[in-house]
Amino acid sequence: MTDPNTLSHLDLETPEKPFLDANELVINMGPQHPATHGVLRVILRLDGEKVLGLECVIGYLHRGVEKIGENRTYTMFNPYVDRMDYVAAVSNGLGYCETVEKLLNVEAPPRAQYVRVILTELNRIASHQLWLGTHALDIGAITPLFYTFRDREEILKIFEKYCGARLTTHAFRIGGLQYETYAGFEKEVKNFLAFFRPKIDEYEELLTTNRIWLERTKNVGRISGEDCIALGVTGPVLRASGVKWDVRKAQPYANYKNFDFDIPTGQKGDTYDRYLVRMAEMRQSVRIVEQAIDSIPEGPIIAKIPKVMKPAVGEVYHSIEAPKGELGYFIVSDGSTQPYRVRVRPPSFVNLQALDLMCRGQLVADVIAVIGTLDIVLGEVDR
Amino acid sequence: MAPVATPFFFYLLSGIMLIGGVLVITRKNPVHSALALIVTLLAQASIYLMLYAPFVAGVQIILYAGGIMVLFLFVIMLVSVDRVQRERQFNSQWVVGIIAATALGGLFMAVYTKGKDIFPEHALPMVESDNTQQIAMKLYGQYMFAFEIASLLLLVAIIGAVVMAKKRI
Amino acid sequence: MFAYIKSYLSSAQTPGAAGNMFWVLVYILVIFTGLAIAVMLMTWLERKVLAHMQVRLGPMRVGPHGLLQPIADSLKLLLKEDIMPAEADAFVFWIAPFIVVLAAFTVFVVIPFGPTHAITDMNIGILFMLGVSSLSVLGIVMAGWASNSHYPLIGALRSSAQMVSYEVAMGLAVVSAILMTSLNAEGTGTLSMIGIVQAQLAQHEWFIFKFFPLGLIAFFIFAVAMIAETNRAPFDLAEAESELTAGFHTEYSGFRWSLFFLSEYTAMIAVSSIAVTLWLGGWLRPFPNLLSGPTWDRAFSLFPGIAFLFLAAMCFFNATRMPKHPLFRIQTIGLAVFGIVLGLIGLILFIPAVSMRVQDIFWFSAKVGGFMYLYIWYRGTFPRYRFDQLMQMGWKVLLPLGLGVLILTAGVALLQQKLWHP
Amino acid sequence: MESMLHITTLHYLVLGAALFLLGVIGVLTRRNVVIVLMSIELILNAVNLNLVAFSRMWGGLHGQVFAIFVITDAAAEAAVGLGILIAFFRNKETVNIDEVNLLKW
Repeated sequence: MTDPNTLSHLDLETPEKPFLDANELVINMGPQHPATHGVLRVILRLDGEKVLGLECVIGYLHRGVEKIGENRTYTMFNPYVDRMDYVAAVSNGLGYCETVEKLLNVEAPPRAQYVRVILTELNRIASHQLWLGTHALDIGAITPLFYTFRDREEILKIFEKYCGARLTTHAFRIGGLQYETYAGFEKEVKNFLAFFRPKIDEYEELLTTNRIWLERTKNVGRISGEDCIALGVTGPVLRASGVKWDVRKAQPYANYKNFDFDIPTGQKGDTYDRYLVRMAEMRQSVRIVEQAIDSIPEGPIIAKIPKVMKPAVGEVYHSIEAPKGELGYFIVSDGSTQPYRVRVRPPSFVNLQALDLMCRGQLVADVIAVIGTLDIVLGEVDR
Repeated sequence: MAPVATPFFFYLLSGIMLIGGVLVITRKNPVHSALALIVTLLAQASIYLMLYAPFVAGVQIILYAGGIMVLFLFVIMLVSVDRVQRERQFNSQWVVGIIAATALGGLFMAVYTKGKDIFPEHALPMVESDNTQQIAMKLYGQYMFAFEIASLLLLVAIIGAVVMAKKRI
Repeated sequence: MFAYIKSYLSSAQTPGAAGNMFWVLVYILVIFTGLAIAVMLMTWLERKVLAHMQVRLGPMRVGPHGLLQPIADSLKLLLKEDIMPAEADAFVFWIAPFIVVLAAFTVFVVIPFGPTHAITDMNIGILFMLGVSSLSVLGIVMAGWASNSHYPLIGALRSSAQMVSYEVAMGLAVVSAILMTSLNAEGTGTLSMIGIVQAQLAQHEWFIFKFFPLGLIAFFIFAVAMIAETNRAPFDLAEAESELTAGFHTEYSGFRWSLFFLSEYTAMIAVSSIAVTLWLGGWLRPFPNLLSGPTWDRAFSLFPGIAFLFLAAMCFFNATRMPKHPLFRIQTIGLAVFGIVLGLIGLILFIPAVSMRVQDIFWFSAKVGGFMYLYIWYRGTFPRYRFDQLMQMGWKVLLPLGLGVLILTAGVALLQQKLWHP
Repeated sequence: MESMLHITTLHYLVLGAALFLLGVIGVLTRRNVVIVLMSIELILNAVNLNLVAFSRMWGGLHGQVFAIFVITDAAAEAAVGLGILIAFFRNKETVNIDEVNLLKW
């Protein structure tokens, strides 16, 4: 039998002699399982309760988003990207719009940039709230879920007032914004910030020093910074392993360089560190929104772009920091109204690769914790 | 309170015990055997109660039914039973075994028919209420040494079981 | 016949000990009906309390404030199709829930709700309780195995290992409490449940405060072990829904599932009753020795009536707060009627003859109710332990602690007998 | 008929003997180690029954104390026996006792 401890850090092949050992138990977790956050199917090979290895089977939510992109005009494809990471639809839209703007060589006007940053950061908070609630629920703390959903509701209300949708917002347009902010937008966002800041402490009170929470998350699903980089893992998972990489700082997009914020990092790369990093990120997001909301400039909200978009032949890759990691779009234009190829680099999909490495040698209960801490959204994994 | 309807309960319980015993040694599926054994053990605990041995009855339920049988079931689940069930259930010397057992039974019959006069007709009176205290006194007084040996035996058994069952120590 | 029935009423014994079979049957009927009602009430309470802890309302539709929800639930469960997996071992699958229910209910034979309010008094009462409640693990193991499915199997393995391990710590804690019963002139302890409470009365002290903090630690060990024994959060690994979907009863549905449900709650009440009997003075009212005398007896016997009147007042208050919409008229009236019923019960309880006889039951139920609330509270606040951590806690923390408490208790008891009362 | 209705020690002894025989038959004829171990439990229980019956007969408690020792012994036996069984199963992937013949000469 392969000793999980002796595996080199990137030996992700399924060990030989797969199902012969009589002490091995093969368990099919999902696609219908309460803790796989959608339709993820994980085939676990267990020795008693210890995980010897696992394999993710994905594709149950495949809708061919990339292929659809080849058959739609640039504008028509915009709403589709919201359906990938439906928890952070605004981020998806921002990434797509900025990529096409890069292809078209236009830039959104400053007012649009500010509103974009505010909405994206609010969406980051909403996404982390949903993560926190479901992650805690998986580990057995059923109460935080209701607290986070109560507070997430306030963000969704702002979205709804702004663009009429709560989940798949389609908030941005190529070149800027479709809608001017509604009257009282600034006030409501400020109210939300004042309301939300003590709530983060409330979540932390429930969990951060809870003995059982500490025991369940510390040293669970550890992954080193090198392994993260080798696997292409990004986002809070990477930062919790001690790598200070954030696309907002490393390759500033929108107007993030105007804002002052920190990149929270962890040291050990375990589930607890990832929890702390995400909690700190919520505070940083609040900080960014605070700076942005006070300085929204006046002006147009959309740049001058042609009615029929026909970008020059060429290709472009642009990535943003989505709540779950680096979300990249690679678009090839053949000069027509429709992209020749759209390729999405979804953070969940890439992060999910690390699941096997993080779970080996741990227990079944830890697999649940690790799936939760990776913060995957199956819509984005399968696209 | 004196036991009521002793013969009825005796025959009922011994019937349950014997049927249970037969099921234990004839079932193909070990889980069914274990279930039958549990029934036998519980019936036996009731017979202990009829014999004014409540403490032993309690120990029988806790240790046998609640402890040892759980261990049995645990192990039955760990070792897969599907294949074994389809195989031959009795070993090749079962004829010899039955003959030996019958001979033993004949011996018992002989002994009991010959020597049944030595048993007194009426049992001596026993006080029910302080059974536990008296057993404790015996256990920690007269049988102290045996008690210590028994605890040592259990310790050895624990270590032995761990050594046997663990893959890598 | 009538004389036979009447002859028991003035006796100071439990019907089982007095050998009066009619009253034994009556007691069995009353206790088991009461348990069924208590379990229903508990499901309602759990959903409501948990909901209020989680900023939501809980059941509100069936009856005023969802009071009739348990009835609707049980009706639904009884009408559901009873599914048995194709590859399941039919007989074992069929019998497993009954074993669990039997184990959970049989325990109540010896639980004393008052000095005479128990079905019977056994001289091995506590041993019997521990033994019978340990039988429920057999049912759980069989349910998991018979389902012939991976999740139930893992759930069954987990829960059997868990229950067997925590029984050890539990037993040690119980033994240290039983040791305390022997601190009388004759030096003879007792295993009888009624005897244990009477020892606490005789020693003028609940065992939780005895040899402070030894009694408290033993109680704490028991309180942790009993949650593990009943497979409740944070030790609900056997039915951890996020890991094993539902553990050993994943494949069960309808009536059989409801038997597991019933037995889980009954077992919770049973172990809480053990804890109350051993450490919290069972049916004794607070301060039976400090505030003794007929005046205090009278004063404390008012409590059951006051409690019911308080509940009635709550009902009336909530009835006035009901929405004034005509749709809610029936609910409002229902709540008010419920309040009137509670109030009438409260008024009956003010009759001295009645209150003197039932106040034992009231105090016992109140203490058990406190434990039930704790169960809900734990579920609302704690994440779930992992299996190895659970085992570690059982064997490496609770077991040594229990052994230490046992030895210290024995030592202190000896010292007390030798030095202070030679 | 009179002797049937008056339960004496002999009745318990006969019951014990019958249980013992069942256990012996199980040990001698079955292949499955688990069931063999259970048959041994049957034998031990038969002995216990005799001990307790004798204790009742003589009015002493020595028999009951011995019964407790036998139960202790049964626990130890079951633990070690099942441990061996697991080790055996791990090596040979069977629980049939007549396949344990490596030491047979």
